[in-house]
Amino acid sequence: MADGVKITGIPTMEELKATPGLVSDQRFEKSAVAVIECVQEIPCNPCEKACPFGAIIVGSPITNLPVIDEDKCTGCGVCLAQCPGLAIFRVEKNYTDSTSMVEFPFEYLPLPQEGDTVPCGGRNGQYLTEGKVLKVKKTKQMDGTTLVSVEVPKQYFMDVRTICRKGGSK
Amino acid sequence: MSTCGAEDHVFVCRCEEITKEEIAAAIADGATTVRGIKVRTEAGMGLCQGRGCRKIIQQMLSQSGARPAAEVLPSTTRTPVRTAKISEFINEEDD
Amino acid sequence: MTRTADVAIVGGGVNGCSIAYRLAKAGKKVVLCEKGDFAAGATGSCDQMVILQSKNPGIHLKLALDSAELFQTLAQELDYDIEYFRHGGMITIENEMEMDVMTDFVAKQKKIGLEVDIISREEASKRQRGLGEHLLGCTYSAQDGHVNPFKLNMGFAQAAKKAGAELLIDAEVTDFKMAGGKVVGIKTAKGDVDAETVVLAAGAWSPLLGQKLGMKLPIKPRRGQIIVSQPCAPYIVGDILSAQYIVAKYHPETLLNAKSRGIQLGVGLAISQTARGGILIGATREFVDYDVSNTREGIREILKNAARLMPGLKNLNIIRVMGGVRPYTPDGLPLVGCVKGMDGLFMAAGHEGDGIALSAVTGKIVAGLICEGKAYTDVSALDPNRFELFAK
Amino acid sequence: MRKVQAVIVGGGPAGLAASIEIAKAGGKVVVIDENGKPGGQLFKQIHKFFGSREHRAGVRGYDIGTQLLKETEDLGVEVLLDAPVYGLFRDPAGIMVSYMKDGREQAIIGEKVILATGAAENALVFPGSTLPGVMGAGCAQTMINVNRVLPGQKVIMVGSGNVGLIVSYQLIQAGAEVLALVEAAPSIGGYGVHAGKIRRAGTPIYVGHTIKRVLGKTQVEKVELVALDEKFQEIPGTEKMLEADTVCIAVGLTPLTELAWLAGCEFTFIPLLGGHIPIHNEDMETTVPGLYVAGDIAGAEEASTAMEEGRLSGIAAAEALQLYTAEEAKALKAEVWDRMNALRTGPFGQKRYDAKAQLLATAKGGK
Amino acid sequence: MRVVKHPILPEDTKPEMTIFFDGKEIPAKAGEPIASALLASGVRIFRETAKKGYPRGIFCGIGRCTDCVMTVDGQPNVRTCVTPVRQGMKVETQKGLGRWSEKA
Repeated sequence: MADGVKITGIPTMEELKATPGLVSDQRFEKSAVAVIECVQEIPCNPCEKACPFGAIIVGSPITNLPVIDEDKCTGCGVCLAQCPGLAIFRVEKNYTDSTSMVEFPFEYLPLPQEGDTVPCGGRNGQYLTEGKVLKVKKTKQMDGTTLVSVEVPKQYFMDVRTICRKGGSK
Repeated sequence: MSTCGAEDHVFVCRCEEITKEEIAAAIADGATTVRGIKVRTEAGMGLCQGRGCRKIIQQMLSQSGARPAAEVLPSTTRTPVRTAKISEFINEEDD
Repeated sequence: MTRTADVAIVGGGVNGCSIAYRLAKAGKKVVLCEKGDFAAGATGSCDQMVILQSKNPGIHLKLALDSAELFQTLAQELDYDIEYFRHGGMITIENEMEMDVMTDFVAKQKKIGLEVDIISREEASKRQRGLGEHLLGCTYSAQDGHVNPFKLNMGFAQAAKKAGAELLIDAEVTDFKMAGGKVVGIKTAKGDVDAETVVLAAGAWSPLLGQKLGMKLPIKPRRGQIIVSQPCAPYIVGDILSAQYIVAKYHPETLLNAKSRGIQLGVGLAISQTARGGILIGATREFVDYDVSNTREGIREILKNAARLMPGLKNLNIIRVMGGVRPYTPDGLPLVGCVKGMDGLFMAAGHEGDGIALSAVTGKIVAGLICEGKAYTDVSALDPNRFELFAK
Repeated sequence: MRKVQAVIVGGGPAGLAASIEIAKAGGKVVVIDENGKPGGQLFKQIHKFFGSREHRAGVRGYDIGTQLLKETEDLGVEVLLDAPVYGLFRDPAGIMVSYMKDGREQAIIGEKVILATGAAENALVFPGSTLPGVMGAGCAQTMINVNRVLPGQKVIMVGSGNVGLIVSYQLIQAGAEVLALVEAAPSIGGYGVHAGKIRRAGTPIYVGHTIKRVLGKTQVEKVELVALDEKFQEIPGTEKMLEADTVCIAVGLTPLTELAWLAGCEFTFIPLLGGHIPIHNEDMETTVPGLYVAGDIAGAEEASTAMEEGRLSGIAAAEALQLYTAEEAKALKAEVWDRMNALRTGPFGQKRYDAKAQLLATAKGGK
Repeated sequence: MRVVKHPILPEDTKPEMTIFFDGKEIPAKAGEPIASALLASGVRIFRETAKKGYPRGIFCGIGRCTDCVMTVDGQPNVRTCVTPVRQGMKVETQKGLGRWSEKA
């Protein structure tokens, strides 16, 4: 079975690693950081303007893939709600010794409550693990896009990307 | 309750209920244009005036080899491109 | 590739195909060449009437009566549902002048054998809803009817094929083949056809082809714009014409002083409803060369006219306006017969608004003249040589 | 009869953008639209747009629509609503645009006329495709986002272009379940990030598949999918039956070109842009002098390019009306081209760029 | 079914009204097309075709395909996807070509 974003709609780890939107393994160890899962050259650059620290560069032409500067990125997460593709996530690998924090845009109802335990899913929506909802951010600036952060077992920091929905079976 | 039967048909012209088989038969009879299909089957003569089926018929014609796709034109476009009531035309105000 | 035939026919309209059918049935080897597809010219943009009442008493009406007789059994003969219905027809009369013309017209028609009468407005309203209150009355004939022009054309075409004729579409005739001052065939986009006789049945386009033979045919394209309504439940019972149309057609001199723009555009009411439910509302009669586009003025005048005569139509939605040219001749009669000084050429064109109604009989006449040298009836009035055909 | 400098048919993104440019230049412009609300399809686009940040990327479509409307209002653009245009006719003074309004047929002459009539969704036929519950994806999108009604609960989407992907996502947002998205081609047509959204929501995407048939007594009850080989032939034995009540079709758009045909425009055939397209030059002017096209009618793309094309046609019409000097117009047009070219780069945009270039070459070379 | 709560869109505050579908009262929202009011009440079959009597519903949603036509206040062939509701409007399943009324 062929793989890859063009076939499945899901970028493979190889595709992700080949983009300039993914920071180094070392950077993940340090602190929270943005993970830009944008693997196709589409005409789009709101992420560049969103970043208050100039850590994301698209440049010209605007079809360039966004380049993340892992030193400048503070992991603030402002870019998440600005990406029209909902393709930027915030990950803090070492949230605790055994858990990671993953934050993702979430544009569905009902919204979870802080403290809830929710089924967390991967890029294909399939159930991976239970997670604890840390924060539910919704500001006017984010224009309807809610950011949800969950605490999940550390092994899933590069896998959990959403809360499972009706369609995603446990 | 039995099925109504619609699931057994492939309707190309939804208005006049003309099937894919009937269009194919018209092509086999020599039609090479959308108009030729219309003359033989009445597809495209209904309420929507071919707006729904035109493109499918164009595709069937080009796929049959009757003409290259670029040369399969829609049938002549005529006014009104939107339906209009007769009463709307006969106001006496002459502008 | 060169084909050989007894008869080559130019034009795949309703008359060309009717002729092809009759000739093939009579045992002739026939090749018909059509520049586009069947029913592409006037046949494809006409009203659908096989109406007798509109025909001038004389040869015109006689032929229409004969044609109508043939229509009665034509579906059976062609083994094709041509949707011919004899629902009767009416001609609306709005004023005293029209009443005078129609009274005279009807009297003459009766003598030729048409069952036609003038009925009162009340009687007319019993037959048809929605008529204008101001009408003085109508003529009525039970013999009028209509037919689906597409189906009629295809019915003739399919029957001609079955009888052995070869019908070529996308085969535009580009020139004639000559030998010893005689027409011996045609050149087409799909190859040459050598033939003893070439029948020119190209309707309004015939004069363009005639030019290639140095002929100046008296046929002129005359545009008719016709409006089509949305398909609706049966409403129009038979076929309806206005006396205005008759007056315009046979007494054009009365129009010279007309102030109405509609009358200047030759608008005459012609209403009938198709088997699919669409109501056809005609039509203009305009000389604008081969321009088949629609005009805002034409549409408005047709509809104003229709709504005056039949206010019941006002609430109807229209979905299409057709435009086509019909082959006008100065005396209102087609040109059917051999051409003097142009051996091998046979004319069958110039039916103007009667192409559909006369199609059944046209095939029969042409086949008679070509196969036996004479038609079933005297058609000398249609002889093309009544006109000066060659430019001097 | 009323006569104005410019008449624009269609008040969607292209038409409104064009009207804004002409009004900015000081021209009298009338926009005619058949709908009760202007904005065209913008008001059902509730997702954030792509493109460059300076030009409203990251802003939701309906908000862009609201901004455009405000601009037209501020500039005093006259917008006639509930006014379907039924025909174009020749007139010595310009082009006569005839329409219905307030139960009366009316006409207005534009010295310049811009057609911004948009596009319509392509249909797809299969056994059962006329059963209630089978509908265009755009139709479903209007229902959920504008009318706030779910057309069904369990949906199968056909077509993986951006429309199919976005509407699937929005159906899920509105509370429907999208059971599957099927695509006949061997790969996904639209943006991966759009596909990613519905995958995360649990919707499977079947490339190399199509609908074999839809079953139902009087409306959609079951949908049978089947795999296709590389020649798009069904592979027997691969059928699977899903219980669904709705099928949405998103298999491309066809430009709404009827008025351009009526006007006598010359056409060229470019399948990538939706089929027969009125030939137009760099000013968006067709082969009929004074008649312009903009947006999907000039080749189906998306709202961002439609707005840029609208601007371009508006600037060009203003120039032709002598509201701008050639130099002023040149500078303004260059800005638009820069943005438009940017939207037409990359693996997705390049093909459209090439197709548009081919179109322009056709315009230059005659036929 | 109505989409009452939506993650992106604000609450729908269009005023309510009533229309009649085949004689039965159903709720509608001011300004919405007839088709949308019907779908909201679970009505998906809008007409029966003229030749075969097959059911049809909304298809194109932009007034183009005419598949959704119904008889509205006595007039057949009204495109319900683009015709807004009016208080008290009478909407009927159209059988075939429907019955055409001379009165507006």
